[in-house]
Amino acid sequence: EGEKYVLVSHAPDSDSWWNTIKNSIALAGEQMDVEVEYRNPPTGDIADMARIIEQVAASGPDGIITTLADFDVLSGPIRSAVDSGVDVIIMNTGSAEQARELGALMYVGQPEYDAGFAAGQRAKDDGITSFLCVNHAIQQPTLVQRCQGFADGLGVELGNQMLDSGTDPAEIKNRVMAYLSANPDTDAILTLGPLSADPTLLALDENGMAGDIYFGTFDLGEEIVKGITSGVIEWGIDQQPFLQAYLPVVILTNYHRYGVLPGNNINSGPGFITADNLGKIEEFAGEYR
Amino acid sequence: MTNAAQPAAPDERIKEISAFRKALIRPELGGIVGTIAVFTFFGLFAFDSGMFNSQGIMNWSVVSAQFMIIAVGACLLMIAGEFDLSVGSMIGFAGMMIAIFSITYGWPVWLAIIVTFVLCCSIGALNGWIVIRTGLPSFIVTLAFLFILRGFTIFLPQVLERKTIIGGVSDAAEGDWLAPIFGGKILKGLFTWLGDAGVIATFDRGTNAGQPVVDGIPMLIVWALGLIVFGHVLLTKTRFGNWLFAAGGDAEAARYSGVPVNRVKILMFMFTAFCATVFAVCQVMEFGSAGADRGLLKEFEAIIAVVIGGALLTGGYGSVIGAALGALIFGVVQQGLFFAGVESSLFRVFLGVILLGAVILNTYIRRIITGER
Amino acid sequence: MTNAAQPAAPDERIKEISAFRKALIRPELGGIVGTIAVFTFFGLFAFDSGMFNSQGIMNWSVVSAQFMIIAVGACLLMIAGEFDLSVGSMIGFAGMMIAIFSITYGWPVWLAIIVTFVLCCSIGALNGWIVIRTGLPSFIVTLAFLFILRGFTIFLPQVLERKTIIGGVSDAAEGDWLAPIFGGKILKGLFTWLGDAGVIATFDRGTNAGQPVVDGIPMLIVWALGLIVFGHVLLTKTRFGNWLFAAGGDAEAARYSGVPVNRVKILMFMFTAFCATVFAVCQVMEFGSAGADRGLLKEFEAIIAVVIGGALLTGGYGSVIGAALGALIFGVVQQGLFFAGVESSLFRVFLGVILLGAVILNTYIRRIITGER
Amino acid sequence: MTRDGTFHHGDPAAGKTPIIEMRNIEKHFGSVIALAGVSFDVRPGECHCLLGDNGAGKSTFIKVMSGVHKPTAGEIRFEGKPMHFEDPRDAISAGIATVHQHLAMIPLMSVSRNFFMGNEPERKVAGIRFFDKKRADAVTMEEMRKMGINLRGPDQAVGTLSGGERQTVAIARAVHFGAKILILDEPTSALGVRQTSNVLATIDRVRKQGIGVVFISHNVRHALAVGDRFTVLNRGKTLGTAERGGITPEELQDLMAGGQELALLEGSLGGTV
Amino acid sequence: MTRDGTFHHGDPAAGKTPIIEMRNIEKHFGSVIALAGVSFDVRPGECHCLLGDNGAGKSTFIKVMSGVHKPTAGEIRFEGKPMHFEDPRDAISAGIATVHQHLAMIPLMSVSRNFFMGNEPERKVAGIRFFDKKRADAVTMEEMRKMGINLRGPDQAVGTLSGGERQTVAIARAVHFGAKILILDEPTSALGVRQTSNVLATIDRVRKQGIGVVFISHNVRHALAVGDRFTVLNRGKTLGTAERGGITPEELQDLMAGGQELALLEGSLGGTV
Ligand SMILES: Nc1ncnc2c1ncn2[C@@H]1O[C@H](COP(=O)(O)OP(=O)(O)OP(=O)(O)O)[C@@H](O)[C@H]1O
Ligand SMILES: Nc1ncnc2c1ncn2[C@@H]1O[C@H](COP(=O)(O)OP(=O)(O)OP(=O)(O)O)[C@@H](O)[C@H]1O
Ligand SMILES: [Mg+2]
Ligand SMILES: [Mg+2]
Repeated sequence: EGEKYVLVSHAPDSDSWWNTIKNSIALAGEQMDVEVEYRNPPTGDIADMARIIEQVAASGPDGIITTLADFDVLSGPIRSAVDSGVDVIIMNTGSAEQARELGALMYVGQPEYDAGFAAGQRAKDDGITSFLCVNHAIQQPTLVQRCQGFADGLGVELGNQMLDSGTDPAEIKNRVMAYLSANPDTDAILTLGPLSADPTLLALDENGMAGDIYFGTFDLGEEIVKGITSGVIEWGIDQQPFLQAYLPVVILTNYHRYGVLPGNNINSGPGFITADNLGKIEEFAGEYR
Repeated sequence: MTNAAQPAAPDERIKEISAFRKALIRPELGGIVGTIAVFTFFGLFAFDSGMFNSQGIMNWSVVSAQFMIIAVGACLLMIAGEFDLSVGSMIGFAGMMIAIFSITYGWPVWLAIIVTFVLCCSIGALNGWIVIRTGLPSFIVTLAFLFILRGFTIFLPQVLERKTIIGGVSDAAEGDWLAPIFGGKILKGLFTWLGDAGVIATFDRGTNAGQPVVDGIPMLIVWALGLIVFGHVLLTKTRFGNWLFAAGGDAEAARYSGVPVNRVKILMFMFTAFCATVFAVCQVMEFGSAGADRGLLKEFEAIIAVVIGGALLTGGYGSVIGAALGALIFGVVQQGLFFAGVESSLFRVFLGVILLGAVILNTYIRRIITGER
Repeated sequence: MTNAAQPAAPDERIKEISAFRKALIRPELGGIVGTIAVFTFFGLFAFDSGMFNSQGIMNWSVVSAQFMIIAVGACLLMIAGEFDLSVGSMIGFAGMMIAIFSITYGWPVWLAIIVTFVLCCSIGALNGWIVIRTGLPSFIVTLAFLFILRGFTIFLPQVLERKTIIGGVSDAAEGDWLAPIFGGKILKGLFTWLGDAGVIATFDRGTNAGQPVVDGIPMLIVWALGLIVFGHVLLTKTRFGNWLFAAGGDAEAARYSGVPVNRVKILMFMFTAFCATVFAVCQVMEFGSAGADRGLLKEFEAIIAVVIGGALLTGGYGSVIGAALGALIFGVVQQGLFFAGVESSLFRVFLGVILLGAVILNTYIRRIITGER
Repeated sequence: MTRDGTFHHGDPAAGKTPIIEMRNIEKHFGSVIALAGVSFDVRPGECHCLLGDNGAGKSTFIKVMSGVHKPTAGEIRFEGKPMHFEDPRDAISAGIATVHQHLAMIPLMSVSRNFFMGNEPERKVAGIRFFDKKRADAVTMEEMRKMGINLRGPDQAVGTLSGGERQTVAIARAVHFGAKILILDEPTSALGVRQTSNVLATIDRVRKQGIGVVFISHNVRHALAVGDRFTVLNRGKTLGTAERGGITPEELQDLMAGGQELALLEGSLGGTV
Repeated sequence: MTRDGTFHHGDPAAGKTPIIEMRNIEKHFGSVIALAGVSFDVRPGECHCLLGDNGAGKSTFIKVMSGVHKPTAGEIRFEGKPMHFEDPRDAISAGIATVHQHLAMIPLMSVSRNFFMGNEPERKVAGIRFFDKKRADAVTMEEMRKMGINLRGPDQAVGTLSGGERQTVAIARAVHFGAKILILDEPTSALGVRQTSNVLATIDRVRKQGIGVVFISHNVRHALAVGDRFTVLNRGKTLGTAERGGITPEELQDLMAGGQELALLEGSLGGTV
């Protein structure tokens, strides 16, 4: 009773997608009656994240749930956490192999590059040959991997099809519009989360390309769900962040209390959400979905 | 002796300066030259990219107008000898407060907007008060508020709504009397007419087919122009404007001459906060949502625009028109790079180079024309 | 007349100041008081959180050492009257260049490190040269380089390797003679002995089972201490140190007295770049990879540490020891907030409040003790 | 050196009640005691000279008078009533105009903006009050011409004037606005021969209008040329006040030097420096 | 007023070759012509006074001499050889020490650090050269005592000194390092009686050591007390050089005022201001 688990992510604190993680870990903490904490490097600097993991290990929790945004940087701190007796579960980014290599209990999540690659293949099947990837945090490796994966899935060069959009919605909107009017033969748009998807929706609305251009996005949010419903967005890639945070807490608690542990890694995604399989998603988008 | 007056004699020690050159000696000059240079450049290299059709013009106008709104505040504050690094966080904070008041607490939108204005201006005043009372540099004080306000912007929605983006403000603002003043468009009729008349293009596909591609002037632009006119008149045509120059030029000397320096500076911190709030309200009304990451790095963009516009970072010199031109240059360059199809990851490199180029050009032109060197 | 000397008489117009109070009048004072305050605070509120076990101590020591490395550079530059906003981008850029040289181009790691040092110091010199030549404020010039360097840090790996993280430097550095000077650890024997003696905890499972949780002092800390000693001696014990104070106190007056102000300033820009590169190399060697996101906002953290440490933002006053204490305070507070279990989204709020508190405390203590007010 | 000038030196000031009276003013800066009890008054129409060595506390004293510093102890009576100046604005609106020793002008601002700083003339247009630039420019040009300085234009930045010209602008401004008391802190120290005689003439003219002038100087000759009374400060204390005619230049100079022996050069300077 | 002092004024300087010779120096700042062809020389052991009204160009001229400004036209010969000063460091190492009118000291730095700024004494420890603080402190205290100023300690910040005390530090510094030529730009304008006589005595002492002194002043009396030759600048041009004894104070003052009519006050000031 009262075990302490800490979740460490690589996201800067402005990234709204991680909100779902915070909510679900809190929910899991409440349900399992354990103490949970969420930690992240304020600017998204992964080297700072390594320090946070070291710090968490020093504070002696029962378990650490962490993303593995850069194996080189994080493997050291995670390994010494494991060695000093803290159980670790890798979530979100990373892979099953890497988790095993570090001595983590398991991996829950969806590798970013692979998800991008799958989306690219899907788009290729839909006849897409060129695209615009709206990247709102270009300095973050995981987001670049999504664009890169998508390009590789399509079988085209990424080149300058990735747009450094910044985080200001008006600028995102206007840059997307500028890009599209300068490159009118763009087939598809890929956004990497609600942050870039919401203004992009408005941009398409304004230049009249809404519903006309092939639009896919990572992750969910209120506006994205509306977009999918109205048919502007073709699909959203859902990696079900809820599970990525909720399951590790539940698994760790039960492991510590009763010694039970699932034998396999868990893939929480990728799942393609389309207008056909919305449902509950609408209700909880941005909160638990 | 009651009269020591001597007739004014022409000074043989001054070389002649032509009237034209004299007319050019003004802080706006660099901005004017820069504007011409930028438009020439993109006119040559991105003319057929759509940058100068009606939609393209609207595109960079909106971005520039955003910069202008915060640049006016930053400019007056900088002339008064201080600066404010919390502008960006203030934008995020103000937007979030409107969303929280109107969505979480369900207040009518007009009330949410007014309360937010009062709140943010108070925070601006607090900023100024701390700077005045402690004598600390405004860099440090407002840096602290950069963190504090951003922290609250992340923390509050998280606690209250369990999200970091609060949406639905558009729906709540439906029928509100104050919201359209920030989020609406004007001259819609004119643009529809222009579209029908074929002067501006109309959409030929999608949901808006047949409507003009530009359907009105966003209030954002109106606010930008309004603030520029207000700031310009305040600075150059009123007693208060003289106090601004004096407070920034030499606060001690101004104080000794009876200028209420403290009041002037605090008011300018409040005005900067006001401008940031205008920015935030326009944004929230246009996009219908507030996010914890809004306004990141905006403080730098404001300072850049002001400096490109010819103001001195150390205070006491500058012009609102210059700052507005600086904002225009900055906006046009930023959007123009996309129209011109510059490799996206090189974007920041270009931005830095152009910033540096603009400021150096500015300084040199001023020196050449004033004959300083 | 050859001798106008008069015997030194005690001045009746000076009230007595105790020798103790006199000894306290030094720029480090605020830093010393702050350090005591911070340790007292966390000693009371986070003592049993693991913050003061060997692993915890190492944790905040390493973070503080990081801050110290860049704070020393920023401190000397600030005393010389300039500042550098490109430190953070320089860290990212330097790390990326090492990775590119050693991985993409396959150079030996020592060569990559040396070339990177040369490259970064040249960029620092360029920064300084532009500031000196154009007379622009360093705020603007280095802001431009903030964008430019970050842009290259994103662009280069993107073009060369199609990723924004380049890994594998650890493997490449295996057996290199220069790499351990940045990424290694010293006193390993001592710590093994301490672990065996049970003074510090040991790992209880895994490949390292039985070894001490802290197995040596990272070179990062050694570099930090080395740079502090170097900076302190340079500033207070050499002719060059006097020139630093002079250049920052009043560049014109210094120049008139024959101080080579331009050279001093450019050298300090280079030293700041050197410190940023040390930071980057230590980081790359420790973690084995370089990413485009490294060093974000580090320029502010450096400036904050220096200002907490009692230096004047306007130049001419400050101390390296103070800056180091400022870095220690900043590091302990940042990590301590985690140990104390502060809600993560409130982290920035605390950071801002503590920054403001520290600086105000600092100023007031100085005033009280010097009797300025 | 003549000891009595060609001026009519107003009525002997003794008969009039002082405009301002300062009693036992003390001012401490932390551990430094800058003023240790100084009493001083100014009567209408007189020029009261404040003399003293470097660091005697002259500037500190007149800063107390002009509201820049609050006295640590002591009493200020203005026109008979006790008075507390919270800041320079209060003193200015009470009618005390000051030209400070160093902080006179703002270099980046134009002459006319500097001239009217804190006292800008206004003009109503549609109910809104605007800065009346036209009037400000005209007045500035006129006043500067009176002081013998030909500006290139009212828009010329003060930073482009020479030190002496700046000092003259500051004095012209104070004279223009000086209501009851005009304080000049070493106005002539940076001035050339011509400007100096202009300033001294201006002091005389102002005094004749019934304004009380406080004139600080190191130069005994300047002081004696226009002063009606002379107060000497030494190390924060007053050594007493002398009436015009009641003291010789040599005595005055000895007082200023605090009675200490001067360097041997003295002889060659003919007694007064 | 005595026209001839009690000093021995060195040999008549005419016989010696000048240390520095400036010929037809011109200096333009943008559209302002500050110097329009000035010639000037300094011989060893003489005090050459440079006089002139505000804005005459005195400071600009000596800035050219001390390497701060490069002349727009004209020739500088130092000890017979043509010389180009790239910056003040060159001039200082050639042996020209200057006390500038305004920018003398750095307020935040201690007196002894200011005193040795740019000329720090060094001491080798283990092959590394360190700033010899002990010597710097001792020398500073000694030199300041010689000038009649008692410091609280060598670590006292210059910002806590009064204006006159600062000026004295600057002069003491220049005297201490002045190798061949010592330039003083209005050193006495902010000084009280005692400090002034100290400075004048110092000039005399320095001159006796064979150093050439350039002394700028507005004060005819100060100039006449120590000067051997007098050059008057007016509006960027020189009005000629007079030898000691070849000119009366009244003539000198007329020259300085540029021959223009002085304000009426003149009479009361006994001819010299
Ligand atoms: N703000 C201050 N803080 C500390 N000490 C001060 C301050 N202002 C003045 N002093 C000290 O008070 C004393 C008197 O200074 P003040 O400027 O009044 O002299 P003064 O008579 O005007 O001299 P001068 O003729 O050189 O202008 C000096 O010792 C000075 O150092
Ligand atoms: N850097 C500069 N830029 C432009 N004009 C200058 C500059 N320096 C000096 N001047 C001008 O040159 C002229 C001579 O100035 P200078 O300072 O040499 O006079 P001065 O004889 O020293 O006067 P003062 O007795 O008031 O000190 C003045 O008109 C001044 O405005
Ligand atoms: Mg004074
Ligand atoms: Mg001068």
